[in-house]
Amino acid sequence: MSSIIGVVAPRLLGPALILAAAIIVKGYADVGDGFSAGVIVATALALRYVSLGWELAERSLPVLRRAPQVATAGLLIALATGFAGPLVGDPPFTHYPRAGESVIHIGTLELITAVVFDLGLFLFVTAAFVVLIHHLARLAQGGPR
Amino acid sequence: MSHPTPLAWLAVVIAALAFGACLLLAMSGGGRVDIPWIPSLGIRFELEFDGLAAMYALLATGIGVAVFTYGAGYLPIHLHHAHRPRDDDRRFWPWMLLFMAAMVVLACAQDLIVLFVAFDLTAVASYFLIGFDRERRDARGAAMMALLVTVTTAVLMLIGAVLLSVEHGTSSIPTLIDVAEAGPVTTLATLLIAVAALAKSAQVPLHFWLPRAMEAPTPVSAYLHSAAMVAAGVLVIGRIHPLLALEPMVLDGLLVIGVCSIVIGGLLSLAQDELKQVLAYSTVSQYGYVVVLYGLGGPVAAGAAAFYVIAHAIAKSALFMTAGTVILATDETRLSRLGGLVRPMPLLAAASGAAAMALAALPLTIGFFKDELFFAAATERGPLTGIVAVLAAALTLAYIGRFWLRLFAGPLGIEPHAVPRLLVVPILVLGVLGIAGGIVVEPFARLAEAAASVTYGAPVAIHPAYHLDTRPENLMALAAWLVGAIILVAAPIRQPIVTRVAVLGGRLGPRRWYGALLQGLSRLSDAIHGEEVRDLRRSVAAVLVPTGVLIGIGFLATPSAWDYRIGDIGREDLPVVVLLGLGVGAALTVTRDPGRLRPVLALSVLGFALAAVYAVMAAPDVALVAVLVEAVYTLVFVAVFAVLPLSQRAAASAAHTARRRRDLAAGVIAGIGAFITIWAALSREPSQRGDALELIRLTPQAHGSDVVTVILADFRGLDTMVEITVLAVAVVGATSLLRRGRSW
Amino acid sequence: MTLIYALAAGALFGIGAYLVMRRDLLRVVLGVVVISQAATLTLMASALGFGAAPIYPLPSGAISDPLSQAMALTSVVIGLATTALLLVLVLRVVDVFRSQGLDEVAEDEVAQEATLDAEHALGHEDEEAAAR
Amino acid sequence: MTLLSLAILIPWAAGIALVAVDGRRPVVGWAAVATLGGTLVALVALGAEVLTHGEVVVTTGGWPRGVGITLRADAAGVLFAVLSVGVLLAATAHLVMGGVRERTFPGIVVLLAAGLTGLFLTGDLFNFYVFFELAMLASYVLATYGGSRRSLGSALVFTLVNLLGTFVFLLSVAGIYHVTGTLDMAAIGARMDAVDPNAGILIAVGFFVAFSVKLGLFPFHFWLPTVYTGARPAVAAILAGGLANVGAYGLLRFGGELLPRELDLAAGALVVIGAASVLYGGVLAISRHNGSEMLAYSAIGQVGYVLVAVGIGGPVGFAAAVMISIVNSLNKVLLFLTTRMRGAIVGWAFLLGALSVAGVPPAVGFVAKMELFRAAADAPALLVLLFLGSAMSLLYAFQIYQYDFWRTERHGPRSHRSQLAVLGIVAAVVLVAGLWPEPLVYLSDAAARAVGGAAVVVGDGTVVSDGLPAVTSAP
Repeated sequence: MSSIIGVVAPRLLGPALILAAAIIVKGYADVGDGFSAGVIVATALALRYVSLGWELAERSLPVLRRAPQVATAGLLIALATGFAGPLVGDPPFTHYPRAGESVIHIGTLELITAVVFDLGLFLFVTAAFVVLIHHLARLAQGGPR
Repeated sequence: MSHPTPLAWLAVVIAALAFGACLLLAMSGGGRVDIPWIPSLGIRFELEFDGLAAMYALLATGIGVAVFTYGAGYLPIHLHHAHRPRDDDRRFWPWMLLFMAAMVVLACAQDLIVLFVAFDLTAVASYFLIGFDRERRDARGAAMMALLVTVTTAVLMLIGAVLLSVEHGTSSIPTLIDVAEAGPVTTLATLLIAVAALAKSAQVPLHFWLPRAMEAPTPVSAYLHSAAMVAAGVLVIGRIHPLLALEPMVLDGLLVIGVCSIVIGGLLSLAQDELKQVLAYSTVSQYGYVVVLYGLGGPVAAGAAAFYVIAHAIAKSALFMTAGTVILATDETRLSRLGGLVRPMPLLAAASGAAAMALAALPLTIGFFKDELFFAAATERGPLTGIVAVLAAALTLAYIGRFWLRLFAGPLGIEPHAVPRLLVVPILVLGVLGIAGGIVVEPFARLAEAAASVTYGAPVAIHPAYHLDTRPENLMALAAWLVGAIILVAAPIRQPIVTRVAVLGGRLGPRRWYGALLQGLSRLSDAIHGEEVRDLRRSVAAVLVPTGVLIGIGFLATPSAWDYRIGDIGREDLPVVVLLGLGVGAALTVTRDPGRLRPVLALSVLGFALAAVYAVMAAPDVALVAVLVEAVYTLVFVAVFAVLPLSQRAAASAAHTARRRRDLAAGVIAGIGAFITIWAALSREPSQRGDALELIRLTPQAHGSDVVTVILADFRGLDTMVEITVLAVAVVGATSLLRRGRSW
Repeated sequence: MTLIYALAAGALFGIGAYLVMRRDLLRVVLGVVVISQAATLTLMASALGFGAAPIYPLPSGAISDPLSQAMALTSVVIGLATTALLLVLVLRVVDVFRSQGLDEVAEDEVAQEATLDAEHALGHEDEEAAAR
Repeated sequence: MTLLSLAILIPWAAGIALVAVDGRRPVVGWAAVATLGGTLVALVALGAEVLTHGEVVVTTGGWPRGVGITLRADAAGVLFAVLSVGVLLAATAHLVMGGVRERTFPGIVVLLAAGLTGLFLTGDLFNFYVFFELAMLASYVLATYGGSRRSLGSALVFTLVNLLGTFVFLLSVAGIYHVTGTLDMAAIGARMDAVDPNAGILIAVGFFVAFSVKLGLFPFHFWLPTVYTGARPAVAAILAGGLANVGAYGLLRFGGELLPRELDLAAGALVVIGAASVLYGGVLAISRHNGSEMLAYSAIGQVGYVLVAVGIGGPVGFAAAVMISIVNSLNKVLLFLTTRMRGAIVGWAFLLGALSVAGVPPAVGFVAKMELFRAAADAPALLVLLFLGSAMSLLYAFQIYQYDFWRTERHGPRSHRSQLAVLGIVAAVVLVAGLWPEPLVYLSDAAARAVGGAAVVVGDGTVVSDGLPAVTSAP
């Protein structure tokens, strides 16, 4: 069982990222949002922690170390998207283009600010879970306090 | 050592200025201040320097000048004796001044709320003054008692004031007097105010704080407990007397309480050995006179009451100061050890003799007239009150005679040391004033008349004078002196009786009840607290069970259409039913299984079953997230629980079983409560179409197709933003718990 | 179905409540998870309509209520956040108290309360007595 | 509208930024104080706008009401927001001056402010819930600070009990949504009349329990004494003076605006529970031997008054409830901050607080007591209760004053001058509000009107007032 995880887990990250990208890109059109995308990526990462141990998992992916900053950035991006409206006299959480205005499409990706919001959400959720997993893994696997 | 401090002089100067200002105001016919204070409630800061205000303000400031001067000399010695620094008087003079100011405002207040504020301010100031020797346990206790009794009863005054203002739409006293008519609310309200006033004036049965308050330094007693604090009570009665008079029963009540106070105060005064205690009980008794007079009602009594307050204030503060001087000079507080001081301290003896004579109502003192007016008012009511009045006057003569004679007559008890002149001069001034009032009574009578006119609500005229005839007042005075002299002389018979009364009072008296009440409260508090700490603090059930009970009550007690629906269960619902059953079953195993891993797995069965339910309910978004979240839960719990050892304690004890049963019961109650609430809500359909339809309709305008996603990111994006902030806080909290806030 | 949903949610709430009251702290965390599931289920059940998924193009028949789904989603995430915090808190308590029972924590509390109280009790009671 | 957005955005954005940096650095602490100050300014400006031009309403995304989330600033919401943020500001400043020891404290406290402002300024039920959770989570984290065994243990119970409370709340939210089909508070208020009272009352019980737990009403208070005594003084001040407002506000908002009929039905029960709380808290506070514990029980007793006032209802009752909440907040901040301080002014501050708790002039407490008497003027039994309550509060407050301050001076080095200054400012507010109570009375009245003014509903449940756009059906 654990050997299966050991083999599969490190290889899950790629597909998970692609899945997440798909979920965000198709945006409003179908099931799933930034949150689910984030959790999917985070779960894949969590499996790496389980299989490799926290130290190895982090050494193999140094970018993880940036998780707290990414989380903060994600939150601030989402918040900025939400409160951009009041800057130009619109209510908070006004998304642009506004209701009824036409939208530029790039494939299925619609260029609307809601997507930016979703992206911030995704970044935050992924990173926040990573931080949480990092700490729990250290604790469970006896990392230095 | 005995030089007054600059602060003391400053206080004296301020008092003198205040007295001068009051005198000017009184002579110029008064003045008024009327500014909006709490307009939303129609409360105005309304002060008027009318007759009543003039009298009490002059007393408060005038006696204040004398007492402050005395205190300027007294306090340095007092502090020196207690080995305290001289500048500790900064804890004294500000409070004295605040007290005086509050007293003047109280005298002038024309609004019940303002009256209450000033009334309470005097109580707060008195707390600090009585507890001035705060290193002494008894002084602190006495201060606390005075505060508790007077402030607690003052709450009644506030209640009364509010009741009156709600009933009549105003709290302005003159307006109230105009509009109020007899009625249950008015009676109750005035009664409450009267109780507060009586407690402040140390009337039976709430008198017990006053003798204890003698722990205060003497200037405090001389000021607060003769002319200021205790006078505040009768001042209030005098102020709202027309309202009290609406209901004759209230006046009769005053009469009874006043008589009780006279008798009990008088008898107990005779029983005391400590100088200041004699005077304290005498104050109880003396204010009983005033209360009796207010209880009698009518113009004569109103005049007499006002005059009585003046005469008593002058005499009593002089006597208190005498006691203080004697105590400082001899370091002795007991009458039985003292005596014969007339030779070493002739001036003091003379001055206090004058004051004592005034209090005892002997001719050629202002006191004579107070009793003359008192007798006149009493006989007006009937023979019974007349007899009581004579007995009261006799008692006064007896105890004050005992006090003075024991101090100054007879063989020398203790040789006094020399005292600064400041400790004698103020007494002398007041003694002279007492005699002067006995010769030229006019100014005092006018003052009293003006005050009484306010109390009575119509002009009052009093004519105190010496009449060498056999009018009832004179005969009564003679009788009083005679009886008083007999009581004074018959010490061997008198003393056992009054001692027994005192012992009985100590055993059954209100102070005992008061103490028992406090102790009982304290014990009750400790008992409940112990219970709470032992059993309830950690118990979550303590929240769930009351909730369940409330829901039960709500369920049973509400009028209802009893519209609980079972709902249709079609064939297509079967998967949902099965899945829900599976989930609940899995959850149930969690409760039974003592292990670690299996409960976690059972939990994930529950989670995935519910996710499947959501999928069947056509909620793909929820199902997706539920699956993901469930995966996270399972992962985390497995990882974390695996490294934790099982609880070591064996789980077989009887207490454990009982506990388990209790938890089970609480869980069942919580479950049933939740079930009823949810069922009740789900059984009702909304009265209007839901906003959801509008959300669905507008989704294309938000450039989307999945309504749920659009809601999360657009319509209700704010919710989502808060939600992820919640997650952020949770993560931050976790890092702060695990790594002291280090984020990585 | 109304009754079924209510029964299931009520049962989950009761089970969760029972678990929360257990002395084993880790079971307490599981209890909170169960209760949060009960809440989510209730939110889903409180939907005003059941039918097809609310995704355009809409079918002609009944449509499931999207608002209750959105609420359920939010509450799932919040439940996750609170559970995470609670779990960490429990881990800390287990670490600090060297015990996994709420009882031990409570006993500790009683003992601390007693020492804290003893410091002042005498002086305080004397002070109270003075006021009588 | 901009002010409304700003009031929510300032603490939110700053809070996110602040949790990411090391809060033990003084500059971060001061940034938190500045943020709270800025929020307070925005709120006060918003309040001025509300008082002069009426309530400010904005719907997120500019969608119709019921589709977007309604944010709404009315007198009640802004008043409570100002109060809570003010309390947080004072306590945070106090703590920052003494030196912050936890990295995350400034950020968390600012996020708490964001949660509180949000929940006071929202007009949407579910949005209220999420902001509520934000505030609660921040307070759970706050409660764990200190790191001692005692504070950890108490934080655990605090978290557990309040979690249960919020879940119960959530169940009621679901119930409300099902029976009214909307989450907009004003619309709920209008539509609840058509709902069978039996369902309504059960839902109302859920809300009541959630807010009672927050307030620490008897018998939902068991978590409270340990937490208030275990936490650091500033944190206790934040919990008692800031967070507890949620309970009071919730009772008023939900009772007055959302569920007025249920409030009417349950009025008697509320009064009884409130009375029990007053007596229980009062009795237990007597004979407690340390200041924090006395304050904790006193808090239980004092919130009983809020409930009694809400139970009495009507403009006068609500105004009294608002007033008591305000006064409670001020008292608790003042008194909790004094618990571990030394210096001459500390005794004075405690004295003022004690007078205020006991309802003795010149401290502001007496105004609240007077309002309460006004509300209860028709009910002699309540007057007796209030009398007993205030007698007990005088007793316990002065017992501690006498033991802790009057008997001896506190020994040891004097507290930091700037901390004393914070204390002095709070004390001055308590005193000035007592000497000139008009603003407070006026604001309480305005707030009471705001929560008491539910939409008018005619027979068939059609909304005729409050400007809610008519609900049109889907195509």
